[in-house]
Amino acid sequence: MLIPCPWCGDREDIEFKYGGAAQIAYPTNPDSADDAAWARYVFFRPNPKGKMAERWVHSAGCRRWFNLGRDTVTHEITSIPDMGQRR
Amino acid sequence: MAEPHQHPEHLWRNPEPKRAYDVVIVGAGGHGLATAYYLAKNHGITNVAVLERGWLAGGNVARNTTVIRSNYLWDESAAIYEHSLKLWEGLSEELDYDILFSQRGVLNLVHSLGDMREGRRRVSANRLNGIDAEWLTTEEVKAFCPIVNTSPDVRYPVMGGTLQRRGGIAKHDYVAWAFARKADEMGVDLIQNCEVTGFDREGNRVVGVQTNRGPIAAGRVGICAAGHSTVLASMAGFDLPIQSHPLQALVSELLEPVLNCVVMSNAVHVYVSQAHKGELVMGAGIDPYNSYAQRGSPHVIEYQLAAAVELFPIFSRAHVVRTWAGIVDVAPDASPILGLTPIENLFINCGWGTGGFKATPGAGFVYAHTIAHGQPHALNAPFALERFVTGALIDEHGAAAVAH
Amino acid sequence: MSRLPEGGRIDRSRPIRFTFNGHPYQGFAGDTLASALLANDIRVVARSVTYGRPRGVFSAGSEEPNALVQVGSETMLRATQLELVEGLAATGLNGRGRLTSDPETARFDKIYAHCEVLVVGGGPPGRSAAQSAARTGDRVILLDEQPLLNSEDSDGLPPNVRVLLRTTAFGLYDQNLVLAAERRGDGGCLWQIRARQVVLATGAHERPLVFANNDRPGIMLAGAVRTYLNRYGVAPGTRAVVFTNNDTTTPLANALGSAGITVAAIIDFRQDQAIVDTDGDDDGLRAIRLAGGDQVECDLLCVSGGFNPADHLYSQAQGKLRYDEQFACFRPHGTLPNVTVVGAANGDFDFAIQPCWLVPGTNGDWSTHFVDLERDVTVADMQHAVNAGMRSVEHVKRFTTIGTGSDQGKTSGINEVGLVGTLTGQPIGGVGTTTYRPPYVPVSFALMAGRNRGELFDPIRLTSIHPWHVAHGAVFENVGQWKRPWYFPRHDEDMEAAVLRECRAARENVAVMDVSTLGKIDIRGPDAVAFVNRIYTNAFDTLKVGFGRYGLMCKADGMVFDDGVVMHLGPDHWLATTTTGGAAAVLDWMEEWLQTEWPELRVRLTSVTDHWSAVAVVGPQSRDVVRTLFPAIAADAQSFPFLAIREGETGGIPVRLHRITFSGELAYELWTPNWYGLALWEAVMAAGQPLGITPYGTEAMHVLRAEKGYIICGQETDGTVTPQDLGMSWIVSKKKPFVGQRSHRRSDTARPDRKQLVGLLPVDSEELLPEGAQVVLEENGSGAVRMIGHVTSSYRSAALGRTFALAMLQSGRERLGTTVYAALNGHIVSATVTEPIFYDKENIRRDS
Amino acid sequence: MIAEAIRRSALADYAERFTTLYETTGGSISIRELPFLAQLNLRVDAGDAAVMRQLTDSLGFSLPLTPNTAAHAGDRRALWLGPDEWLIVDPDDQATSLEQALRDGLAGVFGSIVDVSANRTVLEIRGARARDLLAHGVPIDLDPRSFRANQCAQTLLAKAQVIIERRGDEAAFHLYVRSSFAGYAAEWLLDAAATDR
Repeated sequence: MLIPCPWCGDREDIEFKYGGAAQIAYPTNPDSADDAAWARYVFFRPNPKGKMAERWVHSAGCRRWFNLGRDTVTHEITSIPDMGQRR
Repeated sequence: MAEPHQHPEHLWRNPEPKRAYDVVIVGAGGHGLATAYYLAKNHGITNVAVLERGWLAGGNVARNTTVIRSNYLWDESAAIYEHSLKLWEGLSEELDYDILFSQRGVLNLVHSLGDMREGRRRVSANRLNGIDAEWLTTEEVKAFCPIVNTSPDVRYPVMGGTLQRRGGIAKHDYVAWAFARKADEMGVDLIQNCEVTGFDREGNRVVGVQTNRGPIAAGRVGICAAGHSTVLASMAGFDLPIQSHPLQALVSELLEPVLNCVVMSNAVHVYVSQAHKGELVMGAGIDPYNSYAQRGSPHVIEYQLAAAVELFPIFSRAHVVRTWAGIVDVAPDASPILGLTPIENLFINCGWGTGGFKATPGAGFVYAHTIAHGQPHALNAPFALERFVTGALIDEHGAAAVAH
Repeated sequence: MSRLPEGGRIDRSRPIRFTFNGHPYQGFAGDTLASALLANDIRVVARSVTYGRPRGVFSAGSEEPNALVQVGSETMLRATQLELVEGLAATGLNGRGRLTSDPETARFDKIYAHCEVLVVGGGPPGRSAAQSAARTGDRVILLDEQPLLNSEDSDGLPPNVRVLLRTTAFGLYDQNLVLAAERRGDGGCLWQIRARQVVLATGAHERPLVFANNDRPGIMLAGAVRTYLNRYGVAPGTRAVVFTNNDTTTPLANALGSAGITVAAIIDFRQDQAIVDTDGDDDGLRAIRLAGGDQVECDLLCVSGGFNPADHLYSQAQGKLRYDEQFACFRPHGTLPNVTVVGAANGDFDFAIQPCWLVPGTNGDWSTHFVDLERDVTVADMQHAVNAGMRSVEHVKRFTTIGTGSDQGKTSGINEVGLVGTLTGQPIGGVGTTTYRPPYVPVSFALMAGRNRGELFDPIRLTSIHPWHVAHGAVFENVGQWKRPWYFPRHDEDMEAAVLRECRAARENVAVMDVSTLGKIDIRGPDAVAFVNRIYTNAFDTLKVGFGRYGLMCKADGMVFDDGVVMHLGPDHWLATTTTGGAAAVLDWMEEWLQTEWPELRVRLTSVTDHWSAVAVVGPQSRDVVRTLFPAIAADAQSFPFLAIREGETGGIPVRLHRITFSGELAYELWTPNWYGLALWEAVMAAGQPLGITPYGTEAMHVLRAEKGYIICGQETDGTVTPQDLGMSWIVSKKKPFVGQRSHRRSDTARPDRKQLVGLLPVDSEELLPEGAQVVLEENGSGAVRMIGHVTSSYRSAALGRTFALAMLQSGRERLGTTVYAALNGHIVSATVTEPIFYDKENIRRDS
Repeated sequence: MIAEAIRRSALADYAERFTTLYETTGGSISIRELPFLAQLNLRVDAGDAAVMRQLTDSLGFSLPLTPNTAAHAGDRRALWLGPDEWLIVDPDDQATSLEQALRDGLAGVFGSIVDVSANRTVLEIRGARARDLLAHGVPIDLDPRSFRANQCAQTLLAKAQVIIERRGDEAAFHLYVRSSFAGYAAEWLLDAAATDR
């Protein structure tokens, strides 16, 4: 795949590491989370068939994390609201 | 010259779906078909439909590299895979179909001191679990599989290996067809081109499914859809800690016999066997990103083949004739989820990652039990969805560093 | 000889000698092996894979299902694609390849290429697409699998069109990445081409007709016969019959006639004519039989059942195909982003055809109606599948193996679809095609591997001191990509003797080790301490500038991930060391938290692993070495205490000195910029020489640290171990939050009977427990008994004068003093459970 | 002055093989190690105009703000590595004055300056076939139309992370490779140069 780094432009996927689903917030107060809520944060991630908001890091390039929309069926890069953001 | 395989004259009917069944299995892959078979055979439940959105056995069971072994590290995994291997050992006879099960041995190569420690740990655990396992020196590796490059000059020299002689391969399609045929024979309806589009619930209880061929009522529903498990679970109203990734594999042309066993290497990232007709069947890595596309990045294949010729110089002029990808469902601890769901009468079997094929009979056996009794079998009890909350994970990452 | 007196694009002035199955023959430059064989009247080239039937050249291109040959170590080559070269020695195959263990001598290359427009296929539509794309000044690549472009005016292409011949595009991947294989002599080049636009001008494949005994040598695709006549000046027979269902074969009769070949009959299915069987002998076709019973003698049968657009690449990229009733073929339907399909590949045809999927024989037998020549599959096999209940073309493919040969079903795939439709009574369009998978043509493993073989298979990472290790006979261990000295044998010492000696030197005298491979991460900024506090389980607020502290980090699931010493080097300046194997993962981990979760922290991370070389000077005499090298530094225990850091210089080498230890001895780590690493090492060796300083490797390091009960991440831990399990609750802060903290409270993670780190002392002090051995409670525990844990580390200790081990045991800390068992080479070793510290529990030596 | 005897560059052993390569390729590929360059990693908030001005003053030129470009004044160069990160390169012996210049430029504002001089060594690859050679292992487009004068990129050479810089219009590339990977990169380049036609 060709991944559009917001800084370096389109680069081959071998230059990147995948960071899974984007927009997963760290629990504001882990101590007050019960085991089930904590498990949700640690282990459960969206796995959509279709449009996905996900994170990549340009590890062999500028080392920046960024968000990207990608269709998990066509591998087409799509736009998402916080495109380029880091979480 | 090989004779063509002797297949039975009849495999299955192609029935129209009925309005209602005691049990509906979603997904006619190897696991779904095995589950239907064991529901009928072990539990006398034959009013069963297996619904398949495409053609039966067309998902991962059609796309895997057919390795069978039970040499897993943790007791829980070893128990379920060994149960499966024991079933494999009688399966051709039981199903009256030659599934080309060949116990030619699965050799895991060791390339570092860490590998060696890990290998010995596994051999020791396997033996205490009653699973055959041997430690091989480099010389013994060479003797067992002469085409492995055991020269000290390679980048990551072979320092030994572990061997499960009872491990081997079987013909993936035939396995699925054999289960399908017997299930069909006992009255199970195998319904292809029938896509589940929703789940009917009364309160927290599932009572049927919606399909592109109309609603089908069901006493119990078992999801058995590998890479699509999260899609179905969210349709039913619950979440799974599962991610779907492409797992690529490839075959060569037909070749004269050259490889007598299954060889795997975590460090050099190879697993390969030679099918009975002569193709080299080889697994590549899992692409890191989520995907339902049944295709991956070509560099994964490049690395894979570089590793193959590094370990087997004789493969240099073999040719890749086909590459493909399955969609594997991977849980955080690289172990399956098999048991109850938060919804009554709805059951889940998923998360086999790269290990699903070898578990086919075993998983079908315990899943049928779970569905029939509404309670897990002792063998799948540890693989409950709750383990992610308690932290009682069954972490097979070490064993699953390479897909197999 | 069947070489025509003139014509063809061969160079008759350049005869080429070759052998086939050991017999010498001659052809011309410009021949393929197939054309040369035909020119030499060789009809039987190979045998079929299942039935051993004789088979001859069937096509003139990459779709060839029959003429498979071996040349040297390369197997399953298509005679139709093999350029004739002097001395070529080929042998026919029986449908299976033969691998040889000849060492690889050919070169395999790889090139990344970029262009605005890539045109696949050099026929007229491709050339015209390349011409027009080139007008804009864009970079255009035009590739074709033939050694020459077919067209007359390929010289007319502008210079911004790069033409790659002998090159087959075999895969079309996401965002227009095209992989192509270029044949270069015995080797080749893998092209990875990123193209903004891809034009597929891949043409079409002619398909055969399915009738009884349709596989005999002498039966060829009609278009291929024209190719042999026109391109190679070869007459593939003397008396020909044409069997067709379309009008593309019309010019063939003339071409055959002009070549002096008798046209014995033209059998046109559109006029209710059909061939129902053929006769022949071991050398191939002799006659055909017609529906009416007539027999026509012939040695060449030209068949055409229509054309299939070669849309393999398009389909690989998820392009959709739809059945076209007019031309009886599947053609592209819909669009793919930045891909266009032109010419025959797009189904832009102009011919009349009456589809013909099956010609019945005379006796109801379907077992010689071949559908897939390479896999030897007949209509009888397909009937079996359909009768058994199969309806899907994918099932029939898998049941019969149609289309799974190395020809990828180029001549059989669409006939299979037509036959499934015919046999099941479904419309062809509804049956659909099987999915095309890369590669379009077989690609050798060697080509894909390229130069990633042997030493270049994976990077070898070396420290600046490596040349010294080599010169001094070190035995190396691979640690990740690094080469590290494992031990330094003297004379004929074995490993055990060398390691015991190296350990003794570290415990009793002074020893030295290259520790440059440790990961090193520079951490700067006003919030650096806050950052370090969140990443590590322990607190760093109280660590003064000029000191280091050991730290442990967990993943979010609470399991130990990595460890190392963290240095406080100055105001807002820290430096974390990591394990050798964990360096990249830890930096990634830190960056991920910093950038995505804590962007408010004013902290910057820089990897400095390669900047620094590091030398560990270890042992009770190590202070003397430091004093010799750095007379200006007060090195006494009070002035330079444990965990303190000093800056120094010796002989012009700038050095940062750290009093840290991984052996439990008095020890120093000396860091210097990489350039000085070797000089520093040599300076240390020189300074220690009067004391008998001893270099040591990773094995002795492991023994020394285990004697002290220091863990190694990845050895004592395996991703399922918490700090508490390791008996390291002391390093887990209760006062501040850190990554993974919450997970330690989960019910299973907080269980008291988890596996815990303990020591094991074999009752027989000579017996060495195997690392990895599982531990049980029963002495006769060889059958299926409960395991309570496993040995993580096990060594012979010079200092203890015995063997010892570390283990992770369930409820281990409650078992201190008890006896447990483990199997060793078929017998049982008993061992006493102890605290996991065996040496200098009070840290007197460390702090001395 | 630093005594050369105590310094040793990562590719000290390769000089002869590089010379041979130059000869066997008829000068179409020239590889030369440029050892011991002063290299500093600079991290600073590019949005702080005041600091950027100060840095311009003390460096003698403005830090490049366009991704994947380099700026220079004389022999002192700055390569864009990230939106707040640059690699500042100076000739041998200049590390101290360079570091001082940067510290002056930062003037107490949050930023980081890390000496990474020995972290990477630099290979100069020039000649008619320089670009073709790199194309064997570098996935990015090095055509002068896309990779123009004074551009730089962090990317891969086979399996090694590298920085590639194109100085001016000359057909030369500067390849920055981490010290421990330098031998791998050199072996790889030599092998590729031998295969290339």
